[in-house]
Amino acid sequence: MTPTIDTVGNAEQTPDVEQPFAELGLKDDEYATIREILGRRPTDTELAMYSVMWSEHCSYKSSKVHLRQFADDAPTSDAMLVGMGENAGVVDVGDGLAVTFKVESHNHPSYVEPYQGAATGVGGIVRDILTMGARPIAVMDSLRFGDADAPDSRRLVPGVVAGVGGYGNCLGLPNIGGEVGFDPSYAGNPLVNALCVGVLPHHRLQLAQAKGAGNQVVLLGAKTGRDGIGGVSVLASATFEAGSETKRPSVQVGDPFTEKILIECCLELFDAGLVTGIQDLGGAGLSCATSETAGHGDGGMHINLETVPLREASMTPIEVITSESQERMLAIVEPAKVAEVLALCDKWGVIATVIGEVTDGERLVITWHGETVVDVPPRSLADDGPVYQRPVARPDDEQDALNANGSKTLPRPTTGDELRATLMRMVASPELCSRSWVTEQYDRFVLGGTVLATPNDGGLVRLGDDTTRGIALALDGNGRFTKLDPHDGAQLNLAEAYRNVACTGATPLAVTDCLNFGSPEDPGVMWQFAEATRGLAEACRELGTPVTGGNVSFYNQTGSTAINPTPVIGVLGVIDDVAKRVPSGFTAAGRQIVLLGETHDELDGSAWAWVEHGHLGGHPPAVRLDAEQALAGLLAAAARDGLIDAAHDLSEGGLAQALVEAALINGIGATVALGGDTFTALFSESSARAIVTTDAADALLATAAAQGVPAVSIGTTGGDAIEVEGEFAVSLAELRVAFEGTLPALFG
Amino acid sequence: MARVIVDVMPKPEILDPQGQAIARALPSLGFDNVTSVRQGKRFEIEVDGGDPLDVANRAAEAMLANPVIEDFTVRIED
Amino acid sequence: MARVIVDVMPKPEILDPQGQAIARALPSLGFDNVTSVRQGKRFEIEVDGGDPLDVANRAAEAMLANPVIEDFTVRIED
Amino acid sequence: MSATLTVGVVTFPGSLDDRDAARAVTASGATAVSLWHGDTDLKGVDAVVLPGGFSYGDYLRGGAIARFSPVVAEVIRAANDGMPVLGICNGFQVLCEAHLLPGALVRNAGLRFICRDQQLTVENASTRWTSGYTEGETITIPVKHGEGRYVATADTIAELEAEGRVAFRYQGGNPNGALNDIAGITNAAGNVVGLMPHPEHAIDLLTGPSADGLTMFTSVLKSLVAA
Ligand SMILES: Nc1ncnc2c1ncn2[C@@H]1O[C@H](COP(=O)(O)OP(=O)(O)O)[C@@H](O)[C@H]1O
Ligand SMILES: [Mg+2]
Repeated sequence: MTPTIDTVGNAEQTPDVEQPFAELGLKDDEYATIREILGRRPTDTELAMYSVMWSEHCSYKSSKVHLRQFADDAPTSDAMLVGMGENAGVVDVGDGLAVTFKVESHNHPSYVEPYQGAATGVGGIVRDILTMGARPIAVMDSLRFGDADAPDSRRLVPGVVAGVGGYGNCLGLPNIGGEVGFDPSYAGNPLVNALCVGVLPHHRLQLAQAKGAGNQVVLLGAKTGRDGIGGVSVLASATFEAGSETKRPSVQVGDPFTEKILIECCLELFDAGLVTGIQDLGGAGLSCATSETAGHGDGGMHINLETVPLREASMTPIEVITSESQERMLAIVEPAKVAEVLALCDKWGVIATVIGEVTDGERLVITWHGETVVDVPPRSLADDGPVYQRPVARPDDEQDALNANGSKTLPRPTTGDELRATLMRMVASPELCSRSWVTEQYDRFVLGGTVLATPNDGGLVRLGDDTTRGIALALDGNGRFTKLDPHDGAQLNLAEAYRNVACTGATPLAVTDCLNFGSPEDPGVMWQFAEATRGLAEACRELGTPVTGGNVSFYNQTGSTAINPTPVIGVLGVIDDVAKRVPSGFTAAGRQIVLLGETHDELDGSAWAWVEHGHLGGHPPAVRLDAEQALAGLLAAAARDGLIDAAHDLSEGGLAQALVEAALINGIGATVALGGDTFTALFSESSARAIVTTDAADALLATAAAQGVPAVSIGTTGGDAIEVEGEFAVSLAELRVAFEGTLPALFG
Repeated sequence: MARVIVDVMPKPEILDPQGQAIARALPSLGFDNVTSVRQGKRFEIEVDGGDPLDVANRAAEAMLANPVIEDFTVRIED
Repeated sequence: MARVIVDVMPKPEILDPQGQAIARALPSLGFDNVTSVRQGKRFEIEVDGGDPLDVANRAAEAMLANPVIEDFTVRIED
Repeated sequence: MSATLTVGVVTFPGSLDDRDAARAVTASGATAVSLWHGDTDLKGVDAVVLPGGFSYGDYLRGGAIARFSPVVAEVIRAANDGMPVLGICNGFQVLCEAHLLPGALVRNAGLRFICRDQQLTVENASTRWTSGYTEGETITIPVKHGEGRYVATADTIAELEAEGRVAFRYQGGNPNGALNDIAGITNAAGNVVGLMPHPEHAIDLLTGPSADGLTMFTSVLKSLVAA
């Protein structure tokens, strides 16, 4: 770093200075474009800003052309108040209330430092929700690691889980669900996706805009330090390589206490009508927040960068503008309201500093002790970054071989004893075992609105003390189905989350997604991505649930091997009366168990094939979106009319797993009679299915028939075992030991 | 048998929310002249056999400190 | 400006689950000759004015240590 | 008549369950009054709840900084004059740090945060906050904490046991390694009670595992009416 500051004047006078654009991740033509935009070479500070803002993570340069389908093909929905393009989508849920939710990745930081990576992942998504004017009311997390017994997992799992819990618990947000997966494809590249949901009265909606010349730009929250400088471009926009440790930016450390008071303080600012625009500081820090708010405003912006409160006085302008220090927000405030804003921040103990103002020019100008170090059109940073139509090519040989290698030839259990032994191994496998070792580390009670959380299919929270209205959420991904068929797999992931929400009694309304893939520079990976987004957009249209926002995480691979393509899908639903919610566990003995949906011999990509044979191949189960919709309609009606007292969706592990889970929750067993091939009935993973329990079987079966949902009574609840008539029985006590012992044995 | 002290502190450039929380609270108790606080960990470990300093160094690296965010020093107790 | 170190350790009669967990885990990493580990806290505080040792002593007594479960020592950094 | 009774709920920066505690107060029939950590008077309330959360981040020790706030000075004064005070989780930690209750709460034996539905035995049903229970009764209340292991000197433990000052004991598994399975204790006068479990999260079956926690809030109301 040169001690003298590279100013705009200097850049004009020294056009030929060599600049390290390639080291900063910019391509030759991207650098040329920057020179063209500016009509000169960029200053060091400008170059740093372009490099982070045009990184894959911030600019979506490889994914933009595919993500467009989510908006272009979106189903028309009256509920959508703010669609894609803002920090998070906003959905009307009635009674003057709106809900905003989004899922985001923090994969690479969590590999470097599991606790802090996961913690700051939660912190970041919570600020995105706060930015919309919403009070965050719950979080969820979707985690994937290498094999459960791999040494890497021993380091990562406890750290990541403690980090998700540590931040969310200290922030006072209930964790209402999520998922944990293990697969060797995530070894060396875990997935840590966090979701946050918030609620706001319509009138409190905030936008990330800097409007009105003369309005002041106020930085709120933590002091700026050298955290994660270049983190976005370095960590999230490149593949990990052995020995790249030295390039790693300094780790961001989360301070949930500061975030908690920042949330309370911002909500008071919003309620008092004191801000005209607000933006969180996440990836790319001030570079992103200033250029996005200015770019979406009606003028320019001037920032006096030296006024930013620093943790270390020796920081350079580049470090200040690209730092990713956590727990900061940028507010746009009318001059007459600045004093009030500062006083309110003082009450909460939040540091607040005027660092600049909105101008009537069209430039984002940043000065450092009076010297101009940045003078650029803000949209060129925020919106007009490069857009790539990356080569897309189906890797025919590999993919054909994978699809040809179905599970039909794998030996199947036939006798009752074999079926029983299979069941016992499967429920004890890391794939299917109880997640309570994880979820016990998360507070699910705080805020007092949690109606359903772990181990139910979906989370469900009441929206306030004075309403019966609630929202349900589920977060699902299945990288194996998507590996077998990215298009259908993505649809199945959506279908599963949709079905999980429906099982709570809520009606699915909208979608968020986090698309975790390998390198976009690999045409095979881009094919997976193109197929998955196409499948998702189609299915969203058919199910009438628009994508409201999300996140893309590329470069998830170790060396040249990409992870299984893993779109993680969040579905939001609404329920008018939370008292009508339907839990997953059997609630009483003597109830009829009704299986909804059709079961086919569909075991390719199943938990059975993986756990019992380490096999992945063939074609995933058929996608049945019409059936999913009919099932969801039936579940909502049955919940509303009080026809069912438990509902559990059938997915990984099939009917067998669903019965075990539903029985163990309240220790109520079941006896079932399964016609036809017992193995298929127990372990197939056909989509669009659920089990429900009822004491009004006739009414339920009639309603199902009327709505075109196949329904058959398969047995009754009760006793302290699961018995499959004519095949085997296993006590709940034995099942519980197998189901609950695995993760504690692995992780302490 | 030797007793070794391992001091583990957050790296200087890493945010130290613990220390900051204390530094903010002390003035209200009348400790105006405390200008900064950093909080770390102290381990007292007993080593029986081997080169105690070397053992402690390796243990610190492997487990007691998180080298991504912390520095440590090792010394025989005096 | 003086830098004072405050070391806070769990009282000998108080169980130290963190230290014990580390002591249990170290052998699996090959550290057989570590026979005991105790974990405490270390504070580095900067004092500007007053008698630094006295200030640190009072801060430790009032806040940094809990006398029910912890002992502390205070010293100027050497 | 109980509508005129007021129960203060203190909010420290970092308090999390303050709204929940206020909701439980309201559900019990009293009026909840919010008290701010910087308040220097208790606004005439009849009882005080110190709620759960992570006051000031609790980076040093749970409750270590909160105990020095102006409002806690007032709570100490009032408690010594006999006002009912309930400390839940972080509030229990504050009461111990403030020496209104003996002992301390340290890191869970398992070294992890733990959140689960917990069975408790009511050991003392004669305090201001437990009179609605019967001695020996089993109740189910959620726990959720990382530093909830109750410790004290052997003398203190012996004294608590001898005087019947253990208010609640963990049953069916001790979640944190607390000495003698202690989940909550009372002062000698029975007006100050602290416990790690969260009664405010067990006030109805929709959002909690039971409604057993509500009794703590109705108990204090009855005792106030009687007083
Ligand atoms: N997979 C996706 N599906 C839909 N929208 C997406 C997806 N990925 C990103 N987006 C949208 O693109 C915009 C920019 O995303 P992002 O950079 O993650 O926002 P932020 O800067 O707030 O973190 C957001 O509106 C986000 O919702
Ligand atoms: Mg954002």
